[in-house]
Amino acid sequence: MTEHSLAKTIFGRLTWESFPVHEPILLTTFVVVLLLGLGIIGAVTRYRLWGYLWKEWFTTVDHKKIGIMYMILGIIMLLRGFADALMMRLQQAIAFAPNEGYLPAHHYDQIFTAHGTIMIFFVAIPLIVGIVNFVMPLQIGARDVAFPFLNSLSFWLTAAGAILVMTSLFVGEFARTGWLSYAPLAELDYSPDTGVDYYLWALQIAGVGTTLSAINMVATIIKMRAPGMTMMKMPVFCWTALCSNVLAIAIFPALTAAFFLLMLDRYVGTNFFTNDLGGAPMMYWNMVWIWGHPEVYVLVLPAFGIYSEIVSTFTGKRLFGYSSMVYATVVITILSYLVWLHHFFTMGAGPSVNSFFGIATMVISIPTGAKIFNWLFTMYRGDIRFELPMMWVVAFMITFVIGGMTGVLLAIPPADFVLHNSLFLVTHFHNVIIGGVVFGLFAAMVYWFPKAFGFKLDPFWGKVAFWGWVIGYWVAWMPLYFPGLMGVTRRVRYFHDPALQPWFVVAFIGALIILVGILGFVMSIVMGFVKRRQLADTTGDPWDGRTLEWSTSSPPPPYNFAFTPMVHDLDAWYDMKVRGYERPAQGFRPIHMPRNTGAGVILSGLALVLGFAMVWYMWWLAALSFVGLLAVAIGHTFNMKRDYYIPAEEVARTESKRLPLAAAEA
Amino acid sequence: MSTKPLNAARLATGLPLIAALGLLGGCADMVVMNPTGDIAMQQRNLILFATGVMLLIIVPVIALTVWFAWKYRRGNPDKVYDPSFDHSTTLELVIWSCPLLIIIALSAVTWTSTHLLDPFRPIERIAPGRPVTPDMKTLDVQVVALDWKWLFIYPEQGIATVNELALPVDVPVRFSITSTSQFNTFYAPTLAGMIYAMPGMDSKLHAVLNKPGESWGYSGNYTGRGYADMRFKLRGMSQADFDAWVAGIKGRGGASLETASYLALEKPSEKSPVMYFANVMPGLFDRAVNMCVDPRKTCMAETMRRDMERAGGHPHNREIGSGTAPGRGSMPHHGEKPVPALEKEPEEKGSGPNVTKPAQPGTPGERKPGDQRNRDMSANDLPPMPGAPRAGLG
Amino acid sequence: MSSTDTHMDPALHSHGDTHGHGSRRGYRIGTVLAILLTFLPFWLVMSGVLQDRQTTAILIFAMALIQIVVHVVCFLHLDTRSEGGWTLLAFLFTAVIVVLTIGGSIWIMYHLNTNMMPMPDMGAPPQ
Amino acid sequence: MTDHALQSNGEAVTWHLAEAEDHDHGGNGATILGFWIYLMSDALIFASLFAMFGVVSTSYAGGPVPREIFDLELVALNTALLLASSITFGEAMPHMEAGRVGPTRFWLAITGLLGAGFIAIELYEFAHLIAEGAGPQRSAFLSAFFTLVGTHGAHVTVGLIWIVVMLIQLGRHGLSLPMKRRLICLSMFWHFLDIIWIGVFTFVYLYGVLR
Repeated sequence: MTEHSLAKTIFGRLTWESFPVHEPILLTTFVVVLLLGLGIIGAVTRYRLWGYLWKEWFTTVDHKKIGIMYMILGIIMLLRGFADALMMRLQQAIAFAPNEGYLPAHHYDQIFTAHGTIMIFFVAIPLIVGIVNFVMPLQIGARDVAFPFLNSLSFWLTAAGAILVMTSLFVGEFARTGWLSYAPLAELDYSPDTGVDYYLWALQIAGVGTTLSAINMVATIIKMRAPGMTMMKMPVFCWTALCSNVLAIAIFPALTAAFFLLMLDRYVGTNFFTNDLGGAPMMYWNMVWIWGHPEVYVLVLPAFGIYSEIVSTFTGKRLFGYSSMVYATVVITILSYLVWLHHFFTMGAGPSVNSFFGIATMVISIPTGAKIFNWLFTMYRGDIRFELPMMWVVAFMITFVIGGMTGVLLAIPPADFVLHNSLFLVTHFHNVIIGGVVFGLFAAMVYWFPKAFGFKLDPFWGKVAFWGWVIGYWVAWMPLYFPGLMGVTRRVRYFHDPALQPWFVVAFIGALIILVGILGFVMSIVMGFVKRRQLADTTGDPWDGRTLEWSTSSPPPPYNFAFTPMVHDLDAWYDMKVRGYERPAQGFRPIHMPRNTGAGVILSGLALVLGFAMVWYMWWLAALSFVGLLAVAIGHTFNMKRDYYIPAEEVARTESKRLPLAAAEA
Repeated sequence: MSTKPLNAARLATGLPLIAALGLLGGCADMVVMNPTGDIAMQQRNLILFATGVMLLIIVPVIALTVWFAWKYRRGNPDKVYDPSFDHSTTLELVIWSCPLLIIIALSAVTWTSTHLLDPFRPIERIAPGRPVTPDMKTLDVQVVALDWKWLFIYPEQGIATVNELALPVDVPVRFSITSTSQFNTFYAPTLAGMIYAMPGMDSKLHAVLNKPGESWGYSGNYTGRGYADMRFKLRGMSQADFDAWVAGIKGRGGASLETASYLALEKPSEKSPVMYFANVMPGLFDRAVNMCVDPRKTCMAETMRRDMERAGGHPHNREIGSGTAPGRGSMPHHGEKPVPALEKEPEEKGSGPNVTKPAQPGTPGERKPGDQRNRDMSANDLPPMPGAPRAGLG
Repeated sequence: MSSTDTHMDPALHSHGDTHGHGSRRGYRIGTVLAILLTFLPFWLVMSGVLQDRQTTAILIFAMALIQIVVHVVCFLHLDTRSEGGWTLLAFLFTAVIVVLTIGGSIWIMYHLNTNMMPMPDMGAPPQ
Repeated sequence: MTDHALQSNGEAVTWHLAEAEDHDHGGNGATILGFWIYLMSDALIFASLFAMFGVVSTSYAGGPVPREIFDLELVALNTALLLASSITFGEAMPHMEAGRVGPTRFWLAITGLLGAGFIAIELYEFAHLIAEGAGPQRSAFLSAFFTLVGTHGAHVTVGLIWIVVMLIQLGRHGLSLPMKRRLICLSMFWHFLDIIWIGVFTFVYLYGVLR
């Protein structure tokens, strides 16, 4: 064996060429990331925090901490995804023929692929899962989720996927195929490089995490509700979380299968989505959209739940039409599975197929419309406190209905024949994803932040974040419906018609305003931390809340509730407050809790190595990490010491600490 | 083309009313709103109608949101606070039935219009009140999406063009659309919207152009590096002008599209100029659809026919158990398929570079699948093509 | 569906019942049916007793469906009571999704193929 | 439904529940349900693979057609092995309920052997096909066939590993509560694989040869 092929056997296709030393943009980013990383590692070492981080965070099975870690992951990835967005906006604002802008196709194509992939898989999903993880068990009065270890594993698998995507920035390159990596473009014929492999392995690993997490949440909601909390006394957020996770379980298999088959095409040479030898590339589109459309509802349903909770709290009223809200959620869950073809109306199916899926799509807007009205009539005759979360809700309602309208427009096949794949479509889904999901996530973060950390976010910077996002969104996106009507297609690197430039300049300005919003949000956390004494929440109920999570302290103790609460009515905590509930001060018992474990981190680390090895064709490393995965997974089943008891005295001590505080507040 | 900076500045304020105005006003450059083809015109009318119907509910909802938010704010002393108001059967009936009614209306329109405007269905009128009569001749245009240019074949005229589509006005046109490697979208916003162009598939689009004039058509589906330049000029002209245009291409002589020149043309290239071919090999489009322009390849239909013979089936008999419905199949010539990753020899693994420029600009147009040099499928220079004027673009 | 019962459910006892001796008879019946429903389709196809392939095809699909139900009921002990009905609900939901995924995909792909795939010329169908 | 009436009749309302000492928290009660839901999602992966197979099941691309390559006698033997293993697993379960470790391990081992036989035959079949030039790269139909059947086989292999692990752990821990729970999950997994196989032999093999 020559030296060369020895190196190839060991390092696969990883060569010196794989590092972006020629590329000023990437090199600068790399240096900055490196310095930041070193700084963080240095600080952690300096303050001897490794042990603390490992024991309290990395190995934790506490749903609250895992939820918070999901949020941190989501926000970090949001910064990356948004940096991509800014670069695209700048490119499109300046690139008018003959000027081709500052990004060559090779780079620009990676950026829009990474932007879409990251924003959906590593921003929206982790943030939604994080919120559900943190809030839902508290709302149903549970001590933890059904499978605490699985929860930790799910998070770390998602994180491993995110790390793999980030690695592609500096080692090799990311896919240049669009965020769903359509076949046949993503086949080995046309994308022989590492990009699509990074994409597939990152999403596959993260997808396993998301599926496991969804199973976990569904089992938790079904099995672990507090006594007395029947399904129809469950907070709406839990209902939406249930439906969203049921949907996730139902759809992620299709995506996993599609990616698996594409992987086989690339690694084994099968012919599923190839042009030749009988392959059916259309089937790839079909399978990813079986996942893709319901996925929108996986994201937006919990957001709907968030709006419901917030509207109810800040209007001081029970949610209008609770049961119709629940039915609407369930109906959306089922219908969303019936509409996937509308993503490829123009592929050439017959008119009956097209109109069936078109009408099914429109039908979804009925329960969605009902939801909007329900929020509206919750506000009616309410006593609305315009705190930040409520402001987000109003901004959502006004923005989202427009996205809904353009969505119905796109659901009419003949209209879609002119609007499909244009900027109109891109604007539509940013309208519903930002206006629906992102606004909801920010509302949720502001709303539940004091519960998680014991102090509110800084209100001034919170308002900066709010106005930055809302104004920025409207400036950046609403005008872009018009280039769509001018026949401007998506993913175009530069334009030939100079008359288009003003639109894209405005869009770039809008993106800068959103940047202000993002920085404002980061500042609201920083300033909130600085002013944490002023902004502290000592009662555990800073917003005069209505659901069970506000009945415990902020932040909640590891066991959430010293006593399992009994539920007698919807809005259980409001009910308790009205009826003069008094917090028990004695009679504590030992509490049975799951024990921390490092297995989740180790398994995910091995999965990361496996993914990396497969991307780079280092077969020996892939085999090694696969065997390692199996061994650790089996080894973990031999660990029977998975739980422990918090002694009654410790519970009493923890509870007594907060009692005087609460008393002082009252 | 008259977007003024003023227009953008006004829109920067982001008022949805402007949106409505823009839609209804039909600015000159909103081609989707101001098309020149009858099909696209019907599609536009549908958009306007649906938007109008939906605004019936969207506008009140936005207005109510603002109004309730203002009226029931905590600081307002003149409001009724009724925390027990959380259910009203009448109201819930209303809020479910309002969207329901609108959707029923839209569904009816959707069902009929989808069938009426189905791209596979021959058109029945060339303009409102002007039905297609039997003596009208339909113009056939065959479209092949190449990387990254559009090839238009006029089988009856025996000519072909690249990146330029000329159509006589008021003549029904039937497009047959396919692609050689990627999924493209044949998108002519002024004419009739879009339909995917896919390898091994023959999509149909029926349309008619009503006004002479120039506009642009695009590929609507991202296909890789040269995508931004993959567009064609759509020229509407009178029948006489069209005949002259055809004759001009014929008269040019020399350049002809046959197997060899097609295979050369098929190689990826960016920023292709407009090209004219005075002769086209008969049956070229069929071979393109069947992925067998290269004579060494078996045609797809032929493979399928043999498969069915061996499997004992018949394509027109679709009863369960009556044999095999045809599945797609075409054998690539030996060696065309890329070596899958797991079978690569160490030397074949290549490198996974991280640079943002083409790795080896010296190897353009190589279309060997899976080749590292082919990572962009890029070729900035088109292979020499007889009769291709260099300065035809734009 | 009050949650009290499920919440207090000490893990295995309720489930143990469905797996317990009570279902031994169901299990025996299931075994016999499963063997029968496996043997029959193989025999039908391998011996070719029925000349009409369409009937054979329909029969073997029907027997597969029945056998799946037999397995689910007799071996997986799915009934309305286990886990408060949630397993049954999950199963039915999955069944619907399976039908939609497979049926929808094949319907869509069939349409696309008929519309756009070049058909080999085979003459008129044999009737 | 949302009952508004507060029970304000002056009676003390119970607001909380002091835990019973043996209350099994941490999700034990949810394991069976959770595993069931996992099986449902796994079934959907198979549904996608079946859909893929259905779509390309006649895309022979000039390669072999089913009746040329499928050996139904082998498939029948395979099916018999898997069905028998399902039945023997059923034999193990009453012993588990009764807490008899020995017979449980015995029947489990038998199940494992039958499963191993199934895998061996499948590997033989695959090797044979590939040697004949009917490998997964030959046509979309064969790709889908190998993937669908192979994915099922991979699941059975996981089941075999699980059985081995259970045999070891039964020796160590006996039939403790967690062990019983794991056995129930394993039994569900095993029966589930048998159900998938019903689809495979009907849809892929029998129908493939038939048409």
